[in-house]
Amino acid sequence: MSGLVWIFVSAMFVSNFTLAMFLGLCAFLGVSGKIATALRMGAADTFVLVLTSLAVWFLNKFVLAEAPYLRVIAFIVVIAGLVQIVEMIIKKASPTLFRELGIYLPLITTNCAVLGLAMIQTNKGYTLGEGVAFALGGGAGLTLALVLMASIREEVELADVPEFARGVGLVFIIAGSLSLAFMGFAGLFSAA
Amino acid sequence: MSNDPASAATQAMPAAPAAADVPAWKLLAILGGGGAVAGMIIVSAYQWSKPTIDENKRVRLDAAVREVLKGPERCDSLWLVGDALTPTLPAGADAATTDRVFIGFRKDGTRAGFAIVAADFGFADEVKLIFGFDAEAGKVLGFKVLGSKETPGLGDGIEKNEAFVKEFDGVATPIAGVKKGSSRGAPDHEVDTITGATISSKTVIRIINGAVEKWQPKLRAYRGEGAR
Amino acid sequence: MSATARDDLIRGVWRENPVLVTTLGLCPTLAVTNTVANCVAMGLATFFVLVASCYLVALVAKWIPGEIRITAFVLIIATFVTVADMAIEALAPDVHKALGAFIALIVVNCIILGRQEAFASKNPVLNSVADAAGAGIGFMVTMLMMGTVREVIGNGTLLGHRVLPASYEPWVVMMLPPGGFLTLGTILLLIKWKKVRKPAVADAPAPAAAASGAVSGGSAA
Amino acid sequence: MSEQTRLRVSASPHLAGPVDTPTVMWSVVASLVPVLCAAVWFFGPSALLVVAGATAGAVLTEAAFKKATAVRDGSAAITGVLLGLCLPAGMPCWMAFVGGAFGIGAGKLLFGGLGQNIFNPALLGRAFLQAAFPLAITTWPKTGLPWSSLRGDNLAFPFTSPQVIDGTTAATPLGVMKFEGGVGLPSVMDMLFGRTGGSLGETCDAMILLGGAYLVLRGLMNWRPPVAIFLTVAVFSGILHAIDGALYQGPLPMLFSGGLTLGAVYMATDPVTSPITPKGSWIFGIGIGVLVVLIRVWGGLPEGVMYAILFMNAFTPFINRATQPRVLGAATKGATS
Amino acid sequence: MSFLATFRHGVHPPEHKELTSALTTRRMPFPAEVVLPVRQHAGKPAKVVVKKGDHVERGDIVAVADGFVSAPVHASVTGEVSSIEWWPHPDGSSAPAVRIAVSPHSAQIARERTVPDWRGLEPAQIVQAVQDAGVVGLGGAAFPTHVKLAPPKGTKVDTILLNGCECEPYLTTDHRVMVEQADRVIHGLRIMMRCTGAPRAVIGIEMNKPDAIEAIRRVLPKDLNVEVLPLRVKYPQGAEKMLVESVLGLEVPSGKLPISVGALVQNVASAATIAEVFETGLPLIERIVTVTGLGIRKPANLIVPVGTLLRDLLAACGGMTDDAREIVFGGPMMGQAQGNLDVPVTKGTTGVVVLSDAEVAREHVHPCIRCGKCLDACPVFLNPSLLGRYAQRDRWEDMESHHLNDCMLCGACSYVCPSNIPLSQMFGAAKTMLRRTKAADAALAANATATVKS
Repeated sequence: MSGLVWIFVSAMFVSNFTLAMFLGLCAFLGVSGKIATALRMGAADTFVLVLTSLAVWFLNKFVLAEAPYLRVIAFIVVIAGLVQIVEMIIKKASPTLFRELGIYLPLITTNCAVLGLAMIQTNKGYTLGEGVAFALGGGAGLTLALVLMASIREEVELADVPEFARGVGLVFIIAGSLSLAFMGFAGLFSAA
Repeated sequence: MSNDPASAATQAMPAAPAAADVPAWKLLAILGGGGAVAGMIIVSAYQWSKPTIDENKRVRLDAAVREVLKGPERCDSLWLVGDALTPTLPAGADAATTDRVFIGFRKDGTRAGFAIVAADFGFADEVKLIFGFDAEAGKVLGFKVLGSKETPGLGDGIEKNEAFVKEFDGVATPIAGVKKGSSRGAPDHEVDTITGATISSKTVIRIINGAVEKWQPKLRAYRGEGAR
Repeated sequence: MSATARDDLIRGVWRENPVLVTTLGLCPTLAVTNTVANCVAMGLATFFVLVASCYLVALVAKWIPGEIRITAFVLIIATFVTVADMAIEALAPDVHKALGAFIALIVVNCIILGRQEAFASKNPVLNSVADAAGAGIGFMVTMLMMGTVREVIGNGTLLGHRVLPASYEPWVVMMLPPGGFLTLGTILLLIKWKKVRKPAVADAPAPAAAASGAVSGGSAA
Repeated sequence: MSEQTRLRVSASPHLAGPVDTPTVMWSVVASLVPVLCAAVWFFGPSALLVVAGATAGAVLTEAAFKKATAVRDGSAAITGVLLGLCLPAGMPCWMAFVGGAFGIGAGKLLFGGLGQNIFNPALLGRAFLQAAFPLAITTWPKTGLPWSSLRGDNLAFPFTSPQVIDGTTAATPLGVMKFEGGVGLPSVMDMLFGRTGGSLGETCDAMILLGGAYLVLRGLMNWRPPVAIFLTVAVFSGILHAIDGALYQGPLPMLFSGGLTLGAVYMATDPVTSPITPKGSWIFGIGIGVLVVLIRVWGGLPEGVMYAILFMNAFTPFINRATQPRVLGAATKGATS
Repeated sequence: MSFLATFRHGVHPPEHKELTSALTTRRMPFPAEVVLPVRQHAGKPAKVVVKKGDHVERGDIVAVADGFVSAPVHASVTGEVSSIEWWPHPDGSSAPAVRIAVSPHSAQIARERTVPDWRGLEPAQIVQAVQDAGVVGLGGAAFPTHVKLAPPKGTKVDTILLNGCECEPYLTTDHRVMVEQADRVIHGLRIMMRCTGAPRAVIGIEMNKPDAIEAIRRVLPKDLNVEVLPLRVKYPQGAEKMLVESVLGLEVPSGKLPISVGALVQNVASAATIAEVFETGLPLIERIVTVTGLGIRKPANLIVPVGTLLRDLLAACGGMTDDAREIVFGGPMMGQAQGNLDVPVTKGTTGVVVLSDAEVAREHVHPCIRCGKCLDACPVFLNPSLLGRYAQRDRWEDMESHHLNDCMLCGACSYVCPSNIPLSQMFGAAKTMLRRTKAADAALAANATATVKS
């Protein structure tokens, strides 16, 4: 149990997907302008991450054990398929939610967080439970970073930012500062 | 300038399959054919690279074993089957999932010691190391980090700080980590931790102590080649 | 090489640099740039996958129906990535260890899919290859820039060779995740700063404007 | 008409308010003087050197990119002095300078200067130094040196490594808690009055509390975050102590060891980077308190105050949005029927 | 003191009431000229009914009310209409005004009027009489009093709140009215209670006027449910919503009037004026003005004919000191600074405060450091800091969604702001901007429908 908690906390804080592992940065830049959008994207991401984790565990266990060299291809195809299926289900089940998430869902296919999760989970040999904990933690970490960045950017919109600093450059400096702040979590729950 | 991946993605969004002019069987055939070609390329690349990769891995492990056993004449693997160690992997057991240690022999045929791979969480991520161990005397012969992501310039001293690494040569178990100069009165059990990287230092000690606790009875019970 | 192909090549290197201008392919640019050696390996691998897959896409694009275009592209990329992955593991195991999962992540590097979508699927083979090579070189240039800054300041070395005196105190932060963000942020800020300053200098019509600026500055002080 | 021309026509209100921003800033600097004196008392000339280095870094950076008037409001000086006070005595001056310059440059000027920043510039500078020079910033000087001696290689040539003065470094109370299992922890009185190892300004809690009390009584400081932090840390560590007194330190050593008082009184109350709403201030303080105990007890580092505050700084815009005051007469939830 | 009733938040500016609080009101000598703007009240301006050269006597009508939410203007002196022209108005603009040259030999005695007994009048008749007398709120806002006495259909006045707070620093007008005309205040209240049918009334007075509390308590009627409630001294206690909160413990819903919680707020001086109207038949032609401040030589509480020019008023008080810096009509918190000494006193002029150089607001603006003092000051619980930053970016819609319309421009936020940011001024401007955009949008929409129809 404590192992699962550690994996979750580690993916969320210690090795935050976005701020320490640099996964999902395109989305981080693109949809961190407004808090509401950031939250939705985070939720959608987390959902796909968990599904992917389950699928990857299944693939590793039953399909890829004999052919580890097909991992990359198998994972990317499965992820693309999963996103398509999720999209169709949401479209059927809740058209409103679909409209809100519409453009984010296909974006997730090319979100390296998802493939990154698949690869790391495989490399570390996580069990089913550990994989889900990892996916949840990673998703929560992504969402946290997204929401923090979005709220900061909404605030910075009201600041007298010098002309040359308006744009992506400052976002990276803020991300660097956030990353510095997250360094405080290093070694959390793992030290003797 | 496309700072908006959302719009890029909408453009890149695959068209719904239902609206196909091309019949579905043709799409599947193309994809299937492409997949087959891709598979063939990958498999042949795999066939070409596998021996080299395996060889690389073996050479690296072998070098590490020799290093921590301080240059034995030859080394062997010992597999843990049930609760006992055996030099040969029994038929049907999977080499990848069976626990093993290495044993080294000196020129005169006596045991140089055992080499054990162990891992645990350190400051940043998992620390994986191999250490040489004299099971009879209960002494560590030396250790080498196989993989870690400890802080560069600080925690990575467990790999790079020679003084620290050297201290493990011949230290008695269980090891105690102490601050430099503050001996607790059992010098042959003590290792000075790296200033500012106490946690990383203690991680190494914890891993070794843990592995010793797990393996020592089994190693002592091993009556194979070179036993007195 | 034809003139258009040369344009396609040069364009991607700086003017439409995939990382600095269009901010694509950020994961590797930040994740693996803490040493120059990593950058070279990652840059070469990406270059290989980019050029090879764009070449292939340009060749076969007209036979691929629109419905499965993306899937087919991803399939092509994934194949090359897998090959590159195994080649690196066989030829340079240490680099493979350092790059970790990020080699596989070349698959989702938006630069590659972007070039295929935007260019290779619609242009002749030669131009496509030139365009991909340009983007690949642009990517590598950025990687090397990042890697050089981070390794020299963060470790005092370049490609493992000591370039700063032994008494230099390395700035460890540059090797850590925050260092990646801060370095890229600084580079982007400097580029923007030059861009903002340049027209101001060029357009300054008369000394009068500067003088009035100075006066208003003085009065505000 | 002469009477008419000397009249001023301004918008209401026409009365000068009780206090202005430069007064606030310089009062904070003044309240830091006793803390600084204590630092000099305990750490000799090194204290002055390090604080001067950090202040120079902060003020010169501010002056280089902003008009000189911006320096006069005293905010850069506060950043510099506070940064200096949370560094160890043996830190080379050039590192302190780099910290000050980074804090002001990346933490403040890029956002447009005073009042616009997200992170506390002093702490951002400190976090940068911690990540850049982890060894130098955790090297605590030996105790018992003659007053006039330097406590480390303060004067190391810029960009060179400091010469390590051989022998042991002093243990900080937090280091003792973390790595020695609390064996040999100094008494609470020693912690309160600064007779322990640690950063320049964090050891003498009495002086910090004095300065804070002065500012609160003059109405120049938001008292909510420090109170929330102290209460949270006391309660949280008290509960842990009650569960296992041998494993977890009690509230008093938790409160008075390390940088908790300095951080709570002078960093968490930075108005720019902490929530503006009263409710938000409480959330902010509680968040810091929880994180401090979390990092100190289960984290990899002995001290977590800096990171806790920086993390909550990042949360501040979100907290502000979530805790807007309920406008008078606006419908409350549930009361709309 | 904390047991005293009050509202939440608010500020404590220095009061300086001691300058005039003990000075008995005296009549100012009649000036040589008065100027009567047609706009002296909130609502539609009055329509002039005299012409140049007309002879008018004190109390004669010079401009009639234009509709229900409007009030007539009466001659405050006996004299001759010298011209009708645009004249500087205390609000900073200019407005049509009737200039009357005072007859130098007139005794300035109004002619006798017959006064109906208010006890025999219907509420509607009382309302009409009050409007005819041109009575407006004397607390500063100058909202026509009769409008409030006729609450809209479906609402009921449970409590009349008589506002004797006078929370603005310096001013002592209401204070003197309560001390010197306690009977009239109660009499006016009696008329209002009858007119509105209110069963209960509370007179709220800040604790810094113990003699006023004492004076009113002495004349409290036994037959009515009326009480005096001493209130804590805090600005803006005199604002309607704050008074309702302090006295009744109720919040006036955002965007609504106090009547929505059954409260009717009237100024004590307005009550006294109503009483006077039914005693003498004279309309509102003069009022008490506190001329005070560290910048005036002889502070005084003066009975001043409406329309008296500022120049004459200052002269009557010994003139300004050498360090006088700013002249304010009304209190220093919400009053309007005057740059022209020829502006007239209007019905809403509660006082003239001449501020000295040392006490005027600082002009150098520093960046907002988000100290939060404005949040602690704002009596309606806005976030002025955030609103201010939106204002700097011209984000009016965001300001509106953060409840800008609840702002009553009391100035508490600007007063406490250590960075001297003119918050309240910015909010006033933003409100104007929003009103204009709305009006333009409405016009555009109307145009569009018109085009469609045609």
